[in-house]
Amino acid sequence: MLDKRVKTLADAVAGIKDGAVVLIAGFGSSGIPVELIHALIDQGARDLTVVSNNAGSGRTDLAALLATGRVRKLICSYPKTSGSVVFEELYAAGKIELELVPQGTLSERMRAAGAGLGGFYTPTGVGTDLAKGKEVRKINGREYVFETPLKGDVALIKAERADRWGNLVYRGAARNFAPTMAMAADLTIVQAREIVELGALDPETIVTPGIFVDRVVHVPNPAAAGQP
Amino acid sequence: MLDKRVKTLADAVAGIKDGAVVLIAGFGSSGIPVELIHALIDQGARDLTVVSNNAGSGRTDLAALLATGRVRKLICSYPKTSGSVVFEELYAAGKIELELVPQGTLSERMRAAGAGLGGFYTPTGVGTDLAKGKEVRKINGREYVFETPLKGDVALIKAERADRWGNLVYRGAARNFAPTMAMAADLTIVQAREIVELGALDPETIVTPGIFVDRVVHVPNPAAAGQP
Amino acid sequence: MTTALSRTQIARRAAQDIPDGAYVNLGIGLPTLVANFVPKDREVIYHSENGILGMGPAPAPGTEDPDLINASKQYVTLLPGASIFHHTDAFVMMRGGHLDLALLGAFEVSRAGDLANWATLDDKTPPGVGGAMDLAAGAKAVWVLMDHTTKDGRPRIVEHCTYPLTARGVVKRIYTSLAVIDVTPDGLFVREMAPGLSFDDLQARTGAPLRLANDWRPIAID
Amino acid sequence: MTTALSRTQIARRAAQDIPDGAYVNLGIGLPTLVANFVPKDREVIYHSENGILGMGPAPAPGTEDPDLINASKQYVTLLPGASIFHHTDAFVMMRGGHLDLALLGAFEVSRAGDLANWATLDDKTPPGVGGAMDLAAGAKAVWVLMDHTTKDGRPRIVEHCTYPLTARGVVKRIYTSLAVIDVTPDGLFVREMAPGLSFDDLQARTGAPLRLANDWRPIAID
Repeated sequence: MLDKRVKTLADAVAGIKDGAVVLIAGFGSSGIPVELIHALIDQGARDLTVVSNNAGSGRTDLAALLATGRVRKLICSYPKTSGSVVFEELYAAGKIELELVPQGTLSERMRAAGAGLGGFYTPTGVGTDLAKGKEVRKINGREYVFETPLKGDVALIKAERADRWGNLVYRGAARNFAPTMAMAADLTIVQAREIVELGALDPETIVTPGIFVDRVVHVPNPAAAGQP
Repeated sequence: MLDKRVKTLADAVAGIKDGAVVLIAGFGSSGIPVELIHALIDQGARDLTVVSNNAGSGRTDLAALLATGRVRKLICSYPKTSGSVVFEELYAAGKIELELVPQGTLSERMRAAGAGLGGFYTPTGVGTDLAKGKEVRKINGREYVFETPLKGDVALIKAERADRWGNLVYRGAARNFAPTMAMAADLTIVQAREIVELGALDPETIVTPGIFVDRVVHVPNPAAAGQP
Repeated sequence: MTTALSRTQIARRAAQDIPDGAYVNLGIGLPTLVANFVPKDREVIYHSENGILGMGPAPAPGTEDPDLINASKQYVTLLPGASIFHHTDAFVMMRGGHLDLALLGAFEVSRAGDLANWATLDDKTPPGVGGAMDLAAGAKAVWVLMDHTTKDGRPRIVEHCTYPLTARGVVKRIYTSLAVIDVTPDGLFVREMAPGLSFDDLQARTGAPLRLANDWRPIAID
Repeated sequence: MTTALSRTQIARRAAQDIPDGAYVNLGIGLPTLVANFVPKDREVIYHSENGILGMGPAPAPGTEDPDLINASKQYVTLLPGASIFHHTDAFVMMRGGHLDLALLGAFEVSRAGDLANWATLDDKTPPGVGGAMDLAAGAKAVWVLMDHTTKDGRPRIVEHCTYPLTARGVVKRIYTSLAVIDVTPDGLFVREMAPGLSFDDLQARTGAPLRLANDWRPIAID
């Protein structure tokens, strides 16, 4: 029987290794897997590379993970959302490396990893500081920058509903990066507000098919992200 | 007011030019926009390049379009579905050009066009006859073939339900190539079995957002594809 | 005596030019004000990079949904006809030329339409690019809304940008506190000027050569 | 006296090795038979390139749905837990290494695991590749099911493929009418042989050198 449910948050994050690349879904405070991030903090893996659109705000969840000093590098499009105080302190002190990636390129690079592609050419960033050192190629008269896949060892995802096969639906725009990150990581871990019987989700409205999911843990009352 | 509905099939295909690249959705006989194809036949555009997974079967729809002699070239992954008699006759007589593309590459090339990318590297086809003459690049120790975007001037799509903004949902696996083709063409034309009020489709279960759609025509009782 | 447009007036002016049925992305800051002033008889579909098409006005107090926010992380609502999709598809729309218009703020715009709107020259704070480059590279047309000069009077319309570039040659039109200017292969054409402003005055506050359109007119301000 | 396995028996044998909970794509022809023989206590999730995960058995006559078909264009059903997605995502699964197993038919397999299963050498009929190359390049493991030799007795397991390649070095295991063979960096290891067959007999019908595994055994046929 295919059953991706695990009993506890500790089971959900078990085995994440030092040095792992961890994709963390969410945009602003929407879709952040707060409980999984805190479980990762408790789990203790260090020397992490975190891929996330923002750098956390307040003192909880992503900011709390950064504050542990266990994140070596952040790959991110916009680390300066209001309240990103923890990141700003670390950055000013030179205690964290930042790879700044245009948001669409960040998302597309993860998709390329999930899709088994070797890379792609994007018009985004041509002629800018963020394309420095990258291959530029003219295709049909337009310049494009070459970008490589960005694969995760782990993805942490927040979903609204899941079944035991790992099929997922999300809530509103909390969907954001989750479907792409789910396909881009070797180990995709999901916290779901509700776990439903197999067959309860309409096959045509499943957003993330279970094939992209490895573990599901039930978190019925998820905390809001970005708390002080 | 944004209203993409048109009254007739003739209005739906109006303006398609000679020499156009026409993306036609469907897989086997599922999801084929039969009525739009026949409207295109009546409209009369010639010297067309058609992109479709199969080459039609029987004597109707795609096979009927091919039989008019107005298709110069077919870009396709599998033109030999049982009953593809019209294509086989034309091919044997040297009356149609065939560009054979692996199915996933076909779909990904159209996606790249829709996504504004300049091309991508895929492991599919490396070392095979279908990669002959194409750039091969080793990335992280694995070989990949360079593939370019495949853009349509027109896409013909069959949907189950649509609203006046062009939002679409499909029926079962009739979805297949439609969402990708919708984003890959300059002019995306949809035949929908049902047209519903704006707001009747759940925002979270819309499969093709209306931004990818240009015209919607109501075809309440679509014919089955591949008839004799 | 010249009356420069307020930020609200710049937004109001730009709003008049958004066509009925357009797909539009509004950048952070000044551009977000535009939605308030689009004529009511036009149906404009607003896009947000986090996966929303068809955003409506801000929710009534007490009805905010933390999972319905825009790129500025402000609460939004959904209009009938709205759709939700994932981030990668949101950027397919942006990069792939599906948006009719991106209205963006800027530090500088060059004569050639180069856009600088993502990074200051301040090294102390971390840089952040978000979706600015994707939007600038991919929208069918980019319009910039900004004050005509910096607070200390230096031009923002320049021969070459001094701030880090967002994209080259993408800006089609500039709405400033003093003028409406088209960026064309033949140069910067002034279509409208603030009431009371002379062309020479405008040129003096601009870092690149301007040309006055034959059919120029004063900006109509309510 | 050697009893070669029938096509059904090849499918039956391969079915025993599909792990519980595996994501599997079954190629056209012989592999499609496999689904009938997977032990009932295993939950296997079948994928179809046209956007279905979780296919169930064929529908009862009269209940066929033209919009629920597999890659062979045969009618299928959906199991509880099934999902529908578009073609591009279906191939993300295939190319991106998300499928545990692809069971494919073949014209030839080489000693190095090269697969030839898409094109004959016949120039008269149009070629068709479908999803064969994506699947071969992308599945975590490719198993081939085929007769051990052609109808006129020529080996299908060869030193180098003579048919056009589908992908290089991808086949991990071969189930034939005569043997179960692992493709390894150290060569082709015979794990099982048809009852009554000698290793020399098997080698004589094979176009590449075989090695007999120490723990080889006769294929168990019901």
